[in-house]
Amino acid sequence: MLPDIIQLIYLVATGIFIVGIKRLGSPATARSGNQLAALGMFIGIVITLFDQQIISFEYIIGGIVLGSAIGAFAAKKVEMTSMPEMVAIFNGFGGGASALVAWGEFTRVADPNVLSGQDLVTMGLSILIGSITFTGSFIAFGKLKGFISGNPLTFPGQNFFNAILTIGSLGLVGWLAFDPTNMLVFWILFGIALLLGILTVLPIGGADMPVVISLLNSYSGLAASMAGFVINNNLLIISGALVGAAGLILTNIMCQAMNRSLGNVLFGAFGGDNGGGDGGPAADTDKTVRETTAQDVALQCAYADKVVITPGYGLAVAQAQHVLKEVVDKLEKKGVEVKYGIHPVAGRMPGHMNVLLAEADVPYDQLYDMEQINPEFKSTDVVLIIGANDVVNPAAKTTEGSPIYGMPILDVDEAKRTIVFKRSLSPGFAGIDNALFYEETNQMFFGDAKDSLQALSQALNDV
Amino acid sequence: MLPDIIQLIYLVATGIFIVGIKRLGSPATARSGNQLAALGMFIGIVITLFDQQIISFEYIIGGIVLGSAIGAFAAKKVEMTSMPEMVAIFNGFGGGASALVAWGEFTRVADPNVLSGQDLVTMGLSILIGSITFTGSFIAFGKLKGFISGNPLTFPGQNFFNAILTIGSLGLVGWLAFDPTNMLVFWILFGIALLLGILTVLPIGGADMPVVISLLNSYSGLAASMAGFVINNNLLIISGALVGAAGLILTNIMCQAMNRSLGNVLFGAFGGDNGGGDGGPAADTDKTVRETTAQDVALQCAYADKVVITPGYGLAVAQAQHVLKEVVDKLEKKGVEVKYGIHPVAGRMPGHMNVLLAEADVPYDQLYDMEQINPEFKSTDVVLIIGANDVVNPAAKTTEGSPIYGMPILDVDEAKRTIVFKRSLSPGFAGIDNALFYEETNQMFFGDAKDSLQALSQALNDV
Amino acid sequence: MSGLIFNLFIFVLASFVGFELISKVPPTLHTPLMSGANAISGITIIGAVVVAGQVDSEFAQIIGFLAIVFATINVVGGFMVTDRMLEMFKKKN
Amino acid sequence: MSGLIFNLFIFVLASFVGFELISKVPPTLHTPLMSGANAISGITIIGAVVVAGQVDSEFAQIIGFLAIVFATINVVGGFMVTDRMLEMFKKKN
Ligand SMILES: NC(=O)c1ccc[n+]([C@@H]2O[C@H](COP(=O)([O-])OP(=O)(O)OC[C@H]3O[C@@H](n4cnc5c(N)ncnc54)[C@H](OP(=O)(O)O)[C@@H]3O)[C@@H](O)[C@H]2O)c1
Ligand SMILES: NC(=O)c1ccc[n+]([C@@H]2O[C@H](COP(=O)([O-])OP(=O)(O)OC[C@H]3O[C@@H](n4cnc5c(N)ncnc54)[C@H](OP(=O)(O)O)[C@@H]3O)[C@@H](O)[C@H]2O)c1
Repeated sequence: MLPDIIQLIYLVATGIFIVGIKRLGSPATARSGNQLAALGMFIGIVITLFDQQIISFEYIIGGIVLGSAIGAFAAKKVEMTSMPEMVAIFNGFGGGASALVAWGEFTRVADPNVLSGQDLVTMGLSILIGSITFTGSFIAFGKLKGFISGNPLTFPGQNFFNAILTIGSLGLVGWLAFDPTNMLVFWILFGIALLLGILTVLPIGGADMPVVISLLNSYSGLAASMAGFVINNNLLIISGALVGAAGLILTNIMCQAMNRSLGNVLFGAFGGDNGGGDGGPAADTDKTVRETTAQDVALQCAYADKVVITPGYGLAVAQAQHVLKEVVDKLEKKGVEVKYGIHPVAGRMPGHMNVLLAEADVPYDQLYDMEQINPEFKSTDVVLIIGANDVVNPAAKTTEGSPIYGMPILDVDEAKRTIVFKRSLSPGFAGIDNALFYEETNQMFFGDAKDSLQALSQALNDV
Repeated sequence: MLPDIIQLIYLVATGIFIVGIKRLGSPATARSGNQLAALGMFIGIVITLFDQQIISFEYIIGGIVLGSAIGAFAAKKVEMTSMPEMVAIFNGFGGGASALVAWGEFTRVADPNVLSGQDLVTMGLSILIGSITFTGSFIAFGKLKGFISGNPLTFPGQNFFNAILTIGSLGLVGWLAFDPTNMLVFWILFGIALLLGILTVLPIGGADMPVVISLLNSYSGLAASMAGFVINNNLLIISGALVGAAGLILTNIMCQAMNRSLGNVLFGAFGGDNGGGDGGPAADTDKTVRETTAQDVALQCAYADKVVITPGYGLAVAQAQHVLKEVVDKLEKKGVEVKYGIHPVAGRMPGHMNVLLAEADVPYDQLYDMEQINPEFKSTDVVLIIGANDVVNPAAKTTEGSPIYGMPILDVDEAKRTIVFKRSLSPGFAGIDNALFYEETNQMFFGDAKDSLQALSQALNDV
Repeated sequence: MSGLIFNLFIFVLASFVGFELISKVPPTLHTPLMSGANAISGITIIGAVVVAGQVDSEFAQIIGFLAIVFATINVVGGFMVTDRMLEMFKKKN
Repeated sequence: MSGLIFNLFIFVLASFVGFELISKVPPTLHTPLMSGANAISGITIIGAVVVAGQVDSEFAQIIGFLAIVFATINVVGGFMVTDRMLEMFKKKN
């Protein structure tokens, strides 16, 4: 097959990727978008096998079989709530692969002096970015899984030290371009890059990992694009750039939703542990809260016209999505109008609640964005706040200087009644007390969300 | 200067164009977007002068000076309401230039046989598309200016004939690629292309010209892109493709807003004359309308809490925008809340009303889109419908089979009172009667919009 | 890889950019956008400059001259008219 | 025109496409999108195939093999996991 034909088919694959990513942007088409992207990838791989440079196939077949088995196994086994970890680890492998491609290409040529300066620079960058992605992703994985403490691990002067390392590694990339036979430079560059991945992610709090993963995802796209420069492959350059840019924008959107800058996420050593509730400053004991029971909540809901449910991270911890759906079904059968109000950063990853509720078969047109649901609270009788805390904390509006000040929140206090389902008065992710709990119109339903909802479901039978 | 450096600067210009077009998409940044695009163009032109192929400069300087003078003069003199004509004619020149570039390049090489097949194909396409744009744009201009009848000029079998010509011309492009020394083929291709531009636009009604211009705009981008293939120039290819794609999408958006398909616009021979009112089926005489006077309208408005103004094509015909603003100012001084509700296809070009009202210094945040204003009619006391007809015609909702059936309209009938300013009961662009005129809550204020508004303004002084 | 392939790649990618850029523009801006895009399509002036600036054929040069005049009208007129239109879009202060 | 310039052009254009594509995605889809984009970044498998398929250096082949394994995990796992996530997004019927 002629190279020109390969290129044309690459162009087709490019188009498929673009359409695929576009379709990933809307709920109705997202699945087909993902499948299209997979098709583009398949075409790209198959057509590359016709490249004249490719002579030996054993390693290729072996590698693909082994990789597919591992990837498919992991994808099948992972639980829905461990998605962020899984994405992190896959992403790390992708970045690692890009670094390896550059390394392999470097090793292939017997005399690196034949490589042009620009080839060497892109090689160096590919190794640098790929390696950072590799180790960084694994640290993120470890933090999410709890293998590594979720707390920001810092030491004095850390940001300064990391900055020095970054500049140093870029210097080494330049050095390598002038002195490509110096393997010491090569190895030091490799080592520093791997170290940088670790050192830049360690100081970031476990709960900020989704943002970090999205950023690393962007890096791995960039690394792939650089690998494309190295082996002069259009498809690689383009799809890498697509993903690189898309990841960057996505990272930005995620930061915006939390009302924080990317810089604050990366260097702020914010957001300690990953789970809410265990520890944190004690709640203000002067004020009083009103406790309630399953029977009482059941009564209030059953006789309401409109109930809104605002879930948060606790729903995921308690794995209470199925019971919640059960409760909602019962309420709807009683003629109550029920809507879900989803805050953009509820949970620990963007769309966390959506994924969770989708798992319990809640149709997505019952889920309302913050902008859509906020005007409705005025006409709402009861709001059930299930394991959410920061996203309904009025401090975001009232308390200047609070870590969440300025973040848009769900205006649940406008409803006639709010009921908070959580285990204690301890704070959530941002580590701050919540004045909502002490409001006149608020009631607390203490306990694990799953247990509480089960009790509520039971109680609803008797209303 | 090295070609590589030229290319890099081209890349910068490309980026500037993209950012410029992006900024054109939002009111707050549109002007700077246009200026950015002009800057990109300037950089592109200047840097091209360093191309090694360019040896002689007299023709270049002469052409630029002459062209600038004509362009600047035309742009300064044109009235705001003649914008569509102006854009049409500029666009025609652009398309013509692309065809000329291809022709010039063809003539330059002493022996066309040295040209590769692909060069010849792109040359042929550039001539074809460029020429269609050229003559088509001038016909559109003529129709809008009234030099050519605005009515669809058709003859039996026209669409079929045009289809044959199109296929024939594509065939000639292919022929030329195989037999480039045959000047007869070349000239026939040129001739047919020019003819096609005329024949495809003539059968389209004058009022559909904005859509046609947008489509021709897309063509001229495509022609520029093809010219870029001919002379192997990245910047030309990219900016041409950008504009080609943008124009196509824009055309589509415009058709959608009228609830018609592009095919219907191009081949439907729809929408006769360009002005509303002169002629058309006589109004249904069985039903009665309620007439009103300036004094009465002044009273109703002055004591209203909220007035919405929905302008239409008649406002442009009457050039009544300034008086309208005067009336609104007086009402606001009296403490009345006034909003403008702008239907996306009110007038005869997209954004027609916006441009018109902007000319009269109406701030754009007082203008509301259809989606924004529709929910507000319920709480509106008086709607002043100034020279609008189709965009408030309930037939779009009720009368299946009506030419506007399915088009979203302004729900003015939900307001307490509507007052229509127009000269007669004759229909608007779509040529159909309007049941709104006979509604209980409606009143007609007959007369030229400018005169009527002047009278109203007068009357407001005495309230 | 041949030049044509390269040209095709950038053509396709630029088309995608064009599509995406415009997909969400409010109707208010359709006419200025149309006019602005029209001005940009005058970029063909670059081609005209190349044709008019070579010395292989005098006749081609004259065609190139005409092309420059046409394209410049489009560019200069287009940008100016767009600017005039947009100048009027002011925010309530 | 050199290959690097070509590569830069497509890199820049593709980046613009990427930026524009994502700018208006609802939060619901952030996680699937992240995961889908991550799978696409496994395209580096193409580079791995090229490195593993040459015969200039056995050692490079082994590195290439490892790169293939890594990249395939990313691609296969990534697409499958995304599909699993999206499978659950159903419209109320
Ligand atoms: N979505 C994202 O992409 C993302 C990423 C990074 C960070 N964040 C941050 O995460 C926070 C999200 O807010 P949120 O309101 O969803 O969560 P949150 O503020 O972290 O609060 C979660 C609450 O759930 C409760 N909880 C934990 N386990 C529970 C269980 N088994 N049963 C019942 N309740 C339980 C905890 O209280 P108890 O211990 O008293 O039960 C805790 O207060 C925001 O600050 C956001 O900025 C979000
Ligand atoms: N905006 C676009 O891009 C575009 C492009 C092509 C087609 N269109 C079509 O154009 C129509 C636009 O609707 P529209 O409601 O704005 O206009 P319309 O339906 O065409 O009605 C305009 C009305 O203005 C009145 N009029 C004319 N001159 C007047 C004057 N001097 N003083 C007072 N009234 C005057 C006419 O009635 P009298 O004769 O009784 O005064 C006429 O009924 C739609 O059908 C749309 O599809 C729009």
